Parts: sequence; structure tokens; C-alpha cells
Amino acid sequence: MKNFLALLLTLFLGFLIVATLGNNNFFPAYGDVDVTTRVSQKYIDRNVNGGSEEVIYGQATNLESGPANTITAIVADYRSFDTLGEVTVLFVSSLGVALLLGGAKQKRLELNFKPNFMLKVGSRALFGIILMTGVYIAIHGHLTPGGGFPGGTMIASSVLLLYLADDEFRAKLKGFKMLESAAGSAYVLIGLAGLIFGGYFLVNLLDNGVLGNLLSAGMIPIIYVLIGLKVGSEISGIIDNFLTEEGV
Amino acid sequence: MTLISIIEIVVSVLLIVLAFLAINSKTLIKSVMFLSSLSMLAVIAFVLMKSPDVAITEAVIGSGLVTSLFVFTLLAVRKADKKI
Amino acid sequence: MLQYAAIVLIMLGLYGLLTQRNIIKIIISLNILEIGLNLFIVSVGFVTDGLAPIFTSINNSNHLLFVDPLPQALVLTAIVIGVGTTALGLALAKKIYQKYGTFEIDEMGEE
Amino acid sequence: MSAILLIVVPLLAAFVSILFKKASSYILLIVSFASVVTLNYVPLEVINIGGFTAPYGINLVLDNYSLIGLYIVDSMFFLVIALNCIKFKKLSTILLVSLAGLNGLLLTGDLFNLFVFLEVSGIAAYLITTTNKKPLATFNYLVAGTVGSSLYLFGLIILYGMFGTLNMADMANEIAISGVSANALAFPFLLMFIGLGVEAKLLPFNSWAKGILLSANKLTGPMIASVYAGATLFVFGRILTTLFIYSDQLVLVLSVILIVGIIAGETMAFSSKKIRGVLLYSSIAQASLIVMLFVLGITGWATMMIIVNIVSKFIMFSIASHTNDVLGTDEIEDVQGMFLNNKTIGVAFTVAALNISGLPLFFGFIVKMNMLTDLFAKDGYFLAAVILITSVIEGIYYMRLILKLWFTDKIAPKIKFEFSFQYVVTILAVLLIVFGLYASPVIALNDEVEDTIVYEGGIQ
Repeated sequence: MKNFLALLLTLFLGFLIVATLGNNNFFPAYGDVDVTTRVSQKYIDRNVNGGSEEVIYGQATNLESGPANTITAIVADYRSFDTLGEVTVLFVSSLGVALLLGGAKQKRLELNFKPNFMLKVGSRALFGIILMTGVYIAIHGHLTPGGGFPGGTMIASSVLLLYLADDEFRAKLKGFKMLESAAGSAYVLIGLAGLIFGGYFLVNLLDNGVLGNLLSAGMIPIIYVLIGLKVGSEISGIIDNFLTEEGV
Repeated sequence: MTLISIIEIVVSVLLIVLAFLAINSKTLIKSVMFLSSLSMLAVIAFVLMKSPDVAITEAVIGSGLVTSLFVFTLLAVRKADKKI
Repeated sequence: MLQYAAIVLIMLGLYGLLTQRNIIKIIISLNILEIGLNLFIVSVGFVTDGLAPIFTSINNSNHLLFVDPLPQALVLTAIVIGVGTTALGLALAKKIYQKYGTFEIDEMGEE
Repeated sequence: MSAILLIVVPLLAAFVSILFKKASSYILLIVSFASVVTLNYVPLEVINIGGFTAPYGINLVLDNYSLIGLYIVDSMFFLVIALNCIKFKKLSTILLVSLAGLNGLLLTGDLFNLFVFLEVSGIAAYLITTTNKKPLATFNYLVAGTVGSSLYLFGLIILYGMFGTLNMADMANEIAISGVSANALAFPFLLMFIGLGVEAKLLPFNSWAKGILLSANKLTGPMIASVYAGATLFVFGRILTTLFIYSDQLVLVLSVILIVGIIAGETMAFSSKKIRGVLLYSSIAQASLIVMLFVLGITGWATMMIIVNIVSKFIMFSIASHTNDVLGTDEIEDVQGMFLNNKTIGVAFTVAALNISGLPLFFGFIVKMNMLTDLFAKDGYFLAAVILITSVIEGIYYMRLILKLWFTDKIAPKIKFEFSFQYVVTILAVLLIVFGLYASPVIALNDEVEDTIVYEGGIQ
């Protein structure tokens, strides 16, 4: 009975959604979006603050936002403040997981298999590869898809491999904490430097360079590396706390 | 009908089926696995909608990390509970 | 088509939240809701025959037709936030299991 | 001084404080005090972040409305911290983040940024409630909060699809010039309303509140019921007045939800056996009432009503949860006569209760009187009648509660309240009386709020 009511409620809601979106002249049909009427067009043209020259890959220099990847330009430049909030969410939730699951009496969760030789060697080799991929993704965030968050998570998942390969392994949490704190503070301090020297919080102070070069986009690669480090250490912390259980 | 639109329809149907299975499976570990495949399919859907950034993030975080967190939680309680 | 699938996923997530009485299942429903929402957000920015909004040596000018980048940027934020809440929810689930010895809310015997 | 420091400094302090465990509670105390002080030196302005102009970049808007919100929320936050920070040392970093989140919530002029801050402050709140030692209640809060913010985001994205912007003022502008029918907007608005309603404890979206607040301790009680509730209501007011366009159906649906909320809340408060129960259900009713006033456009007095609630609920929830921490119970029957041994506390509690039920001499009276006058001026006779009736119910159960707590034929329980705590609640109670007798600054404040509540952040 209760399930049936729930079903009715959700069906009603679904009907409302489809009815509102279907009969709405203002809501564009799927695939029928006109980007030029939205704020996004200015992100693509990189002319939020004026300047209407054409953006050409490999040629345009010193645009107002330097990344070739427009999404990175939005995430780490135009709407960087959201990203600061997002980093904070992950920060609090890793703290919270530690608060809930951590503690002096915790020991490592026993896996019900003994890692054999192949697993040990294989995961050591993979550890390096995944770590490198993670770093690569974080550093190239302004040129290719990816960025600090997936990069950082990949770094953390390489740490996870070490957990699986060695049933005695525990990450040195103290070091991670230092890294987390330093990276987070550095992000905020970069923002404050912008406020002091550029007049706006989180304003880009460095040269944006040529669109498409690795060394371009001003501070965005720096910010993404910081995010990568922070996310990597936070998620390693979360994983470590999840891999514990109550014990002597 | 182009190939893309056929793929879109297949992906859409599979998404819905997997979501249904994830909610209605008998054992928790199966639900988690269905959720994981659901987010893998979501990655394909993101690629179809031309958003490689979201696809990578969803693949690494949504599909990889979340699944492993679920599995760890279930691992930690497996001794006490045989049903899981 | 994918937009409708996204809406159905949101509905399925809500349905799961209303009916399930198992902590893990509730978190799973929450995740389905979030995946559906993320798909919906991206679909709001999709343009048929649009390009992924990244300048490369081939797609090299802003006069080409790109899909809307802003929803994708929002989804990146939403995914990370979702992972934060999921991790916290699972940690609470573990805590609840330590206290009650079950994941079923009905078997916990208190409000 | 830029208002952005109100968000950034607590964040920076939070990142640093994980390295200095021992000093973290002092960092928290200093930072939360500094926030209140900083408010005296920040100019009223619109701040563009990252140097990008308004609808494209994120902006923060500091006007009279958000300034009042910041003043009251930050000072209450500081009081809660000052009374509790030593005991809850482990939470210092989380409390710092929640301060940043609350300030961001009140300041931001961007709808998606608002979602981010909802999550930041929300996650911090879930963690604060873990000190209740009821993981299941916290879990329910987490699920409700996440669903709420997801629904808010869903509504927001539909609006983005229609108007192509995320800035609050710009969105309101676009809606106005597009000539869209109000019916087409009703559904996204309803989604956003439900989403925010979950956080603001509106009936029927408030199932989480019972689990949290009925077992609240000295930190979570005032924190969630007073500080967080106040901040969410401030945000709610802003969005309801700036963004929403009311079609007849939407007003009807919202009125039904809210009036049922008011009546049901008061009824449940009337029949509650615990002090915290009475307070919880009364604040559910008050939240519905405040939102209803915002919907009807009586914005200034709705804002004042939020302040009445924040202050009164702070006093009463602190006392009730302290009683429970000491005695292990707050059943009214068990703690009868508890004020006989604690006269100061008793007087403060009485003032707060009378203030919230709107008796003369108190701040709440002025607010309620003017609110009713405005309602009559706008022909809101039905709601005025509802308010009058519920005021009577409210008066009755608060009177009954106060009488039971002052008089007993059994031995009165002895509860030790710290001196600093007595001091704080006394001062707050005195302030309530002072502003009750000396009303002109309140009325001036009200006019200022009414002038600025609609966001115009940087958009011409």
C-alpha cells in the first residue's frame, strides 16, 4: 500500500515535469539549445569583460581566461569560487569520516585473501602508472578533459592499490594532513593575493600565454595541481578510514 | 535513424533497467554492482552528450571511488551478517 | 531521449527513497537520484551536432558550434559534492551498523 | 575591508586548524568573534569575484538585508561557540567551515553558488549533529538535506534552461522582461520551494527535525534550531521576494501547505510533553508563518519575525538542552519548578517565551502588531485570523509551560547553570524588553529591509 502511494506520487511528479517542460516555449527541446542566448557564449568567446577578437587555438594570446578547455576556464576561473566551496565540501566530509570512523582503537580491515606474489608485483607496477596518469591529468587540466578532481582521485586510487597489495600497509596520515592543509591554505592565499594585488578575490595575476600551450592559462595549472594534491590526500584519508574496523 | 540515435535509445533503456535493478535487488552487493554499472553507463551517456570532462570525472569518482566505498562498507560488516 | 531517461532516473531515485527501509539501499537511491540529476543538467546544455567545448588544433575557433559548457562545469561540482555526501552517509551507515547490528531501519526498534 | 573576508578567513582558519589540534578551539573563538567585529567595517557593496562582471562571474551582495542577517546570525553563532567551544574541541574545524558556509549563504548573489553553500553548511550541520550520538537521526537529516538541495538544484537547472543565467538578480530581470506566463514557472519554483523548505523545517518536509532536535544537546539545540534555522529563513526570504513570480495556483498551493503547517505545528506543540518538543513544534509553526509572510510580500516584518525567533529560540533551546544534559530528561512533569532554584534563568526563559507569543512589553509584540496591521492593509484577513487564533494557542501552551516550570508541589530539581551562560541569556532577555519598549529603531530597520530585500546585485 505504502509502495503504491509512493509510486503514484512519483508518477504524478514525473507527469508534472514532462508536462511543464513539454508545453514550455522557453525551455528548449533536447539538443535544440541556442547557446548564444545564454551567458555561456561569452565563456566560449572569452569576452566577459569586453574584447571581441577571434579565439584561435595556438595563436590567441593573453585572453581574459587562458585554458583551451572552456570547462576548465569556467570551473577554475570564471566560477572559481564554486570550486573553492566544492573543495571545502570534500574537506569537511573527509574530516567527518575521520571523526566518525577514526580513533585510536581502530585497526586495519582484514581482507579475506592473502595477496600473492603476482598481485604484489603487479600492483606496485600499476601504482606508478596510475600515479603518473593522475598527475598528468591534473597538470593538463587546462588543455584536455580532466583536471584536479579526477587527477587527485586517481592519485588516491593508486594509494588504494598499495592497500590491496599489502595487508599491513597503512598510509602515513600525518603527512597527508600536512599536504591537505598546505594545499587548501595555498588555494585561499592565492585568492587573497588576488584580492590584495588585483583588487578581486581569486583574480588571475599571471600572464595567460598562448591558448593551447602547456605553460599557459596563468594560475589555473597551479590551482589544479593544488586541488589535485588536496583531493588526493583527502580521498586517501577517506579510504584509509573506511578500511578500518573496531579491534584491539 | 542514425547509429547515434540507436545507441542513445539503447543507453537510455539500459540506464532505466539498471536503476530499477539497483533499487530492487535482493542482496546489497548486487545493488552496489548495478549502481556501479549504472554510473559506467552514465559515463557513456555523458560522452554522447559531448562532455568528456564530466565523463572522466564520473568514471573516476562516481564509478570508481563510490563503488569502492560501498564495497568497503559492506566488507567491514560481512562477518556479522551472512546475507550481505 | 537521454533527457527522458534522466528524468526517469530522478523519479526512480525518489521512489527508492520513499520505499526503501535499508540504509545502504537509501544511499543507493540517493546516488541514482544524483546521477539522474547530473544527466539532466548536462542534457540541458546539449546541442545537436555541437562540439565538446574544448579548443584543440582541429576545433580551433570560437565560431564553431559548441555545446553549452556551463552545465558541464556545474555537474563537475555536483559530482564531487555528491561523493562527499555519499562518503559521509556510508560512514554513518557503518556507525549505525556498529550500534544496532543491522542495516534495516525497521529492525532497529526506535525512532 | 571586503565582505569576502567573512567567508574566506573562516575557511583559511579551518584549513590551518587541522594542524593545530590544541589551539583549534581558540582559533574558532577568535575567528567567530572577528566576524562579528568585521561586520562594523564592511561597506555595503556588490563584490565581483575573480574580476568578472555580474551575471558571468559569481558576485556577493552586501546590502541592508544581508547585513542584518549576518549581524544576527554571526552574533548568535559567536554566543553558541563561546558557551560551548571548550567542550566540543573535536568539532572546531567543522564549526569554522559552517561559519564560512552560513556567511556565504547569506551573502551570495548567485543561485548555483547558493547550492554549494547549502551543501557546505549542510554537511557541517550533519557533523555537528553527530554529537547527539543518534547516528540514525543524523542519517535521516543527511538524506533529507541532500534530497532537498537536489530538488533545489533541479528547479534551478530548469530555470537555467529557460533563461540562460545563474545570477539571482539577472534571473529575476530575465524573467521580468521575457513576459513568461507565471504558470510555466510554477513547477521549478515549487521544486526550489520544497528544496529550501526541507532545510527550513517546513511541514511536511521536516521529518528530520524531530530526530535531531528532540535529542539535541547544548551545542546542537541552539545551533540547529536558532542559527541554522535563522540563516535558512533569511535565504528563503531573499529568494521568495527576489526571484519568485506568483501565479494564483502557486499561491494557493503554497498557502495550503503553509497554513496547514502553522496549524499542525501549533497543535503538536500544544500536545507535546517535553520542553524541547514544545519548542520544536512551535518553531515549525513559526517557520511556516514567516515563509507565508514572505509569500504575501510583508517582507520587513517577516525579517523581524526571524530575529524574534532566532533570539528566543536561542535562549529557550539552550536552557532546555542544558536541563536535559544535566538531568537526563526534559519531560515537563519531571522538571516542574526548575526555575525556583534558578531565578535568572527562569526570568530569561519567561521573557523569551512571552516574546515569541507576542505579548506587550516585548520585541515580539511590536513585530506581531505591525505585521497584523500590514496584513489587514493587504486584505489578508484569513491569514490574520489564522495568526490570531494560533497566537492564542501559542499563548496558552507557553503560559502553561512557564507556570509548570515556576511552580511545583514536589521538590524542585536543582540544576547548575554556568555563570557565563546566565549572563548571556539575561542580556539577550533585556535586549528583547528594551526593543519592545523603544520601538522606533525597529520600525526604521524594517523600512530599510523592505527597501533592499530585492536583490539588485550589480545588474542594471
